[in-house]
Amino acid sequence: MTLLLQGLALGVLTGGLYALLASGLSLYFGVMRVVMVAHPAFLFLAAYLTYTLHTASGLDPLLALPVTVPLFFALGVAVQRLLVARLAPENLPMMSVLLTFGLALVIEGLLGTVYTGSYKSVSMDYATRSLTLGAVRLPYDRIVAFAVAALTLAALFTILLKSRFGRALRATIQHREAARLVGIRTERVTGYGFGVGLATAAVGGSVLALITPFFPAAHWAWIGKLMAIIVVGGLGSVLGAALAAVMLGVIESLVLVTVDATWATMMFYVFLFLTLIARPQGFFGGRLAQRF
Amino acid sequence: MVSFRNGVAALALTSLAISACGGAAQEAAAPSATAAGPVKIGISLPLTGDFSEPGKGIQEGYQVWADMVNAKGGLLGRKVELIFRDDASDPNKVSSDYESLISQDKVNLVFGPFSSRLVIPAAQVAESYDMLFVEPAGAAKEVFEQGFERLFYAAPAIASDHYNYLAEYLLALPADKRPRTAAYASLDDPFAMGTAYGLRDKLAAGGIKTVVDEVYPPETTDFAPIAAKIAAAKPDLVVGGTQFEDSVGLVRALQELGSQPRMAAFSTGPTLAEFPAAVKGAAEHIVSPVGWAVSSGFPGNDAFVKRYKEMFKTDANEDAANGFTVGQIVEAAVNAVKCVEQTKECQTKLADHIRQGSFETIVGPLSFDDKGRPEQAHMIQQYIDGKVEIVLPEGSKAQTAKLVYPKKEW
Amino acid sequence: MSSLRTAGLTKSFGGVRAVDDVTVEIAEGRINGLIGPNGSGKTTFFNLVTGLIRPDEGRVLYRDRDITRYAPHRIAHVGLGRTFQLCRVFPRMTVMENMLVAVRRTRLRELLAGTHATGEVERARHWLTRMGIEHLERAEARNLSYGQQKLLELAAVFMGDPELVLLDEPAGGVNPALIERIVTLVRDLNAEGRTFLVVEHNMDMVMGMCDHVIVLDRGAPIAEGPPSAVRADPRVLEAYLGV
Amino acid sequence: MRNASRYALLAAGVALALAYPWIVPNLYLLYAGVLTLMYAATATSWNILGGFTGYVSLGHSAFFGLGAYGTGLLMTRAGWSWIPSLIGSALVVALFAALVGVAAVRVRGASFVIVSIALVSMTNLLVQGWRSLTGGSTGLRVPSPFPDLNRGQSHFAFFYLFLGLLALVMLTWWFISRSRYGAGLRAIREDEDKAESLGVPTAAFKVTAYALSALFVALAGGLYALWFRSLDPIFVFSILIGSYMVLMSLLGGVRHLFGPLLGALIVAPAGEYFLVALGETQVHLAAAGLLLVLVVLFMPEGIIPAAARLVSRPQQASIREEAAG
Repeated sequence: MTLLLQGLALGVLTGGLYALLASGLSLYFGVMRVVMVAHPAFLFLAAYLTYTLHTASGLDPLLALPVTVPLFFALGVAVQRLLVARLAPENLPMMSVLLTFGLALVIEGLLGTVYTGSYKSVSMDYATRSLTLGAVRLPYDRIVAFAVAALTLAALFTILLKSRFGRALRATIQHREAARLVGIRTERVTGYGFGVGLATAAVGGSVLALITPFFPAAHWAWIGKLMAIIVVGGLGSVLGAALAAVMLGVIESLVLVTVDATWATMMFYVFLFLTLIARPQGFFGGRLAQRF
Repeated sequence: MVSFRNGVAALALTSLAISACGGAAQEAAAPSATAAGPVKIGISLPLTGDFSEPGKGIQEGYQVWADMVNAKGGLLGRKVELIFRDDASDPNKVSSDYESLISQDKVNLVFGPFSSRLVIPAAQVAESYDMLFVEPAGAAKEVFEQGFERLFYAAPAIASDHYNYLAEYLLALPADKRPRTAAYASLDDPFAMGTAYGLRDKLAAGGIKTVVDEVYPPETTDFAPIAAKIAAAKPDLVVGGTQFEDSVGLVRALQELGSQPRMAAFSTGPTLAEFPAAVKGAAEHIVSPVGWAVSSGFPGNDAFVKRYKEMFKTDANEDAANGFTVGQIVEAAVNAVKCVEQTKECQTKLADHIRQGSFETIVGPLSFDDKGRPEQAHMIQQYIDGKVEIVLPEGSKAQTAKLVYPKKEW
Repeated sequence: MSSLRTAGLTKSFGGVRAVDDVTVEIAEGRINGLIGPNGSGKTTFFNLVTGLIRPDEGRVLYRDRDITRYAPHRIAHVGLGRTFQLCRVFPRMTVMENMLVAVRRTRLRELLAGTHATGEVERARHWLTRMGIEHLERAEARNLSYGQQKLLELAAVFMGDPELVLLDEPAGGVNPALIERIVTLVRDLNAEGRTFLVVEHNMDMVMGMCDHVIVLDRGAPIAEGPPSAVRADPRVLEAYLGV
Repeated sequence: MRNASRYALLAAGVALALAYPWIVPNLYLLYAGVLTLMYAATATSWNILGGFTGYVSLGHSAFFGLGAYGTGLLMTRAGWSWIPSLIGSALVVALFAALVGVAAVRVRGASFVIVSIALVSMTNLLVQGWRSLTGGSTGLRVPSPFPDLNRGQSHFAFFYLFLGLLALVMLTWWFISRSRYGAGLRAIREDEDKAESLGVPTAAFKVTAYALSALFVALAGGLYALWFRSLDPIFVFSILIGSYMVLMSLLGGVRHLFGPLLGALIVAPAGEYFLVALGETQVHLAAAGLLLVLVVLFMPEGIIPAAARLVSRPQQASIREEAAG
C-alpha cells in the first residue's frame, strides 16, 4: 500500500515533467500540423548548454534559463521560417517528419562532436534529499522539476489565453484561413508558435539535466513516449497533452512498482493504440488527429 | 517483365554459385604477398553511437600499446600500424568493417571491438576467415557459447564471475553480520545482467534471500519507481547490474527514497571517472568489480599508466587497460610463434599458443580455458573517503584498503 | 420511381443545424436542381447523402435501399457519383491515371489486372473524348486549366458508371462557353437515362437545365417544383433577398 | 527509340547485377553488395506503402525484425527448415501488419508516423522482454541454412537470394503500378476523401498495401536472419533501419519503380564513405542528417524526377501550353 502511494506520488511528479516536455510538441502540431521528431534532441541540446553554463559559472542550472530560453525561442522561429515553411504544403505532415528527423541527427552528431559521447550530469546539493510526507518521500529534485514544469505550463497557458499573441496563436491553430481573414499574420504567428515550443524545450532540457545524466543519443528513448502522450491527449491540444502526460506518468509508475519496467514503458504504446481504436481524436479534446 | 527475367536468372545462378565455390572466396583466402612492411592490425570500434565512450577508451589503450611496441622496435622487427573503423554501434557495420579489414586491407591481425552485443557478429566474421580474435569487452557468458575457436577475452573474468571475491567475502562473514536480504536491479543487457546474476546465484545458494529482482529495458528513463520498490523491501544489500546512466539514476533515487542498505554494489558506473560527481557524496562505500587498477603493481602497469597520461593528458581507465591487455597478449604470442601473417597456419599457431600459455599482463597473469574464457577473477573496488581503493581480494598486491562494511549512510 | 429519398435528415455543427429535418425525393431520370443562399446546407446535404459525414438523425435511401450508414465507397458502388464544389482531381497523377481510379465493383481480378487488358483504358478514352480533353491523356492533372480539371473530374466520375450524379456547382469559376458545354453534356447524359442532382448558384443555368428544383434555406427545404413555379414562389425570393 | 535505349539500359543493369559477385575483387565488396541489395529490397518494399499511398512509416523495421526473429524462432524452436520458416514467418508478419493496419491507417499523416514509431518501440520491448522465447537482450543465434558453405560461398548464395527478393518486390510494385488497385492507392495519396467518393475502398486498399509491404520487408528480415545469423533486438528493431528505407526511397524518388533501388545504391556507399572520411568523430551523423534535410528541402520528389525534368524540359512545356489552349 505504501509502495502504491509512493508510486502514485512519483508518478504525478514525473507526469508533470512529461507534460512540460510534451507541451512543445503539441504547439508545433497545433500551429503547423508538424510532428517535430527533433524536439527531444533539442531538449538534450538545452541540457548540454545548461551543463556548459553550469560548469563554467557554477550557477544553479535553472539560472541558465535566461540565456537558453530566448536563444531557443529565436532558434525555433528560425527553424520554422528557414526550414519548415519551405516545405510544399501538400505533404507537409510527412515531409516535416523527415526534415526534423534529419535535424535530430544533426544535433546528435554535433553534440557528440563537441561534448564527446560520454555522460554528463549536473547535480545540485538538493538533488539527493527528499521531503517526507507520512510514508511517502518526495525527492526535492523531482519537486523542483515538477514546480518548474507547472510554472512554465501556467505561463504558457496564460500567454495562450490572455495575451494578444496567444489569441492569435489559438485562432491560427483552430482555423488558419479564418485567422488570416480577420487580419492575423499567420505566418509570423506560426514562427512565434515554433519559438514558444522550442522555448519550452529549453526549460525542459534544464530540468532534465537536473535529474538525470545525459549523452548525445539519449533523445531516442524519449521520442516514442512523448509522441504517445500527445496522441493520447489529442493532437494539437496543449491542455490535453498535459493531462495525458500526468495520467501516463502515474500509470507508468504504478505499473513499474507492481509489474516491471518493460510493461511500464509498454503502457505508453498500449494507450496510444487504445486511443486510436477507441477515440482517434484523443481523450482530452483536439479534433485534429484523424485528419492530419 | 525485365525484372521477372532477372529473378529467374538469379535463381539459376544461385545454384551455380553454390556449386562453383565462389571466385571471390578463393581470392580472399590467398596469402598476402608481402612479408615486409608494417604489421597492420584491423580494429572496428564504436566511436559513435550508444557505446562510443568505452569504445574510445579501448581505442586509446590500443594506441598506447602500439606506441610502446613501436618504441621497442615493433613486432618481429616490423612497425605496427593500427587501422581503426567506426562501427557506429551497429552490428552490420561491425561485420562489414572486419570483412573489409580482412579481405580488402589484408590486415595481419585483428583486435576485438567493444560490447558483448557487437563482439559476437564481429567474431563470426573473424572466425570464418580463421583469424585470431582477442577481444577486450565481450564478457557475457553467451559470447563463449557460440563455438568460437579463436576467441579470447583479455580480462581477468567473464561477467558472471566479476563479483566472485565479493561473494566469498560476504558468505565468509559471521552469521550475525552477514546480510540476510538482497535486492537486484539490472539493465536488460547480457553483460550487466551477467554481473548481477552471477552474484545473485552465489548469494542465493549461500542463503541470502532475494527480495527484489528487477530487469529494466535500456529505454528506461525513470529509476525512481524501481528504487521505491527496492526501498520498500528494505534489503541489506543492493546490487545493480548497471551501465552509467542507470547506476547514477538508481543511486540518486535510492538515496532520495531513504533506502539505507548495508552494502551497495554496482557494475560499470562507479568505475567511470564521472561517477562521484554525478551522485555527489553518495559514492562513498559503493563497491564495484573492476578488472584493472592503477595501483595493481602488475608488471608493466606503471609504464602503461605513465605513457597513457603523456599521450592523452588524463588518467588511464579500465577500458584503456583492457585494450592494452589485448595488445600485450597478442604481442607475446607473436613473439613466441614468430609469425604475424593472415594465413590460416599462422593464425592457428597464434591461437594455439594463447590457449595453452599464461600471460603476464597489466591486469595480472591471464590464462584461458578451451572456450576462450579467462580463468581469473575481477578485483573489487570501493570508494573510501572519496577515493577509489582496491579492497578485494584480501592480501593481494593490488589491495590498497580494507573493505568497509556496513557502509555509511548516503 | 424515386431515385434518392431522404427522411428527416438532420446534422448540426456545434449547435447550428446545417441540415434540418430534410425530407425530399429525387425522381428517377430527371435533372434536379438544389438551390439556396450561401450557408443554406446544400453541400452538407451532399456530404450526408454521399456518406462523407454521418447524419445526427434521419435516413438516406437510394432506390429504396437504406444507405445511411454506408461508407462513401459503398455509396459509390450502389450507383451514386459526385463532384466537389472546388473541383478536386488528383493533381500529381496523369489524366489517364485519374480516370482509372473510380471503382464500381471491388472484384480482385479486375483490380489487379493491367488496365490495358480490361478495356478500362478504352472506356476512359471514350469519356475523355466526350468531355473533349482526350488529347491531354498523358498530362499531369495539375498542369490542366481549371476548366479542364472540371471536365476531368466529371469524366472520372462517369468511369464509376453512376446512375445518380450529384454535381456541386459545376459552373463555378468556369467561362460561359464551357458552361454551355457542361449543360449540353448533362442533358445528353440525362437523355441516356442518368439522373442528376445539381447544386448551382448560376440561376440561368439551373432554370434552363433542370426539370425540378428544390430550394433549401437554413438547412430546410422551403419550396419545390418546376423551375418556373419555384422562381415565382415568394418564399424563395424572400430567402434570396433576405427580406 | 526511347524505349529501345531504356530496355538496353535495363538489360545492362541486370547483367551487371548478375555478374557482380564474379567481378568484385574481394569478399568485402561482395558483402557490401549483399547489404546494399538488402537495403534496396526493404526500401522498395517500403515504397509499396509509402510511394503509392504517401503514408510515411518510420517503423518498418518492426516488420523487418519480426520477420527475422520469426524465421529464427521457427528454425530453432519449431525445428522447421529454412524455406518454410522464412515464408511462414513472413506470412504471420503480414497478418500481424494487417491487424495493426486496421488501427494504424485510421489516422492520417502525422498521427500515422507516430504510430509507426511506436510500433518499433513496442516490438523491441516485446522481443527484448520475452526472454524465454526470444533470448531477450542476449540475442538469437540462427542456424545456417547452408552449413556446408564457407563465408564467401554463403555471401554468394545470399547475394542471389536478395537479388531474387528485390526482383520479386520490384515486379510486385510494377504490377500494382499498372493496375487499378495501384491507381486507387495513388489516389489515396492525392486526396483520400475524393478517392473514397469515387468508390475506392480506401481502408481496405491501405491495409492491404500495408500488409503487402510488411510481407516483403519481413522476407528481407528473414533472409537477413539466415545470412547474418545473429539477431539482437536493439539492432533489428532500430528506428534507424526504418528511416534508411525512407531516406533511400525519398532520395531516389518514391513515385518510381527504380527510385528506392537508386537511393540504396547511393546511400549505402555514401554511409560507408561518411564513416571512413569522418569516422573519428560523430560528424558523420550530422552529415547524414544534413543530407536528409537537403533532400527534403530541395529534392522532395527525388533524383529520378529531378533528372527527368532536366532531360525533358521542352516536352513538359509543350504539354502545359497545350493544356492552357
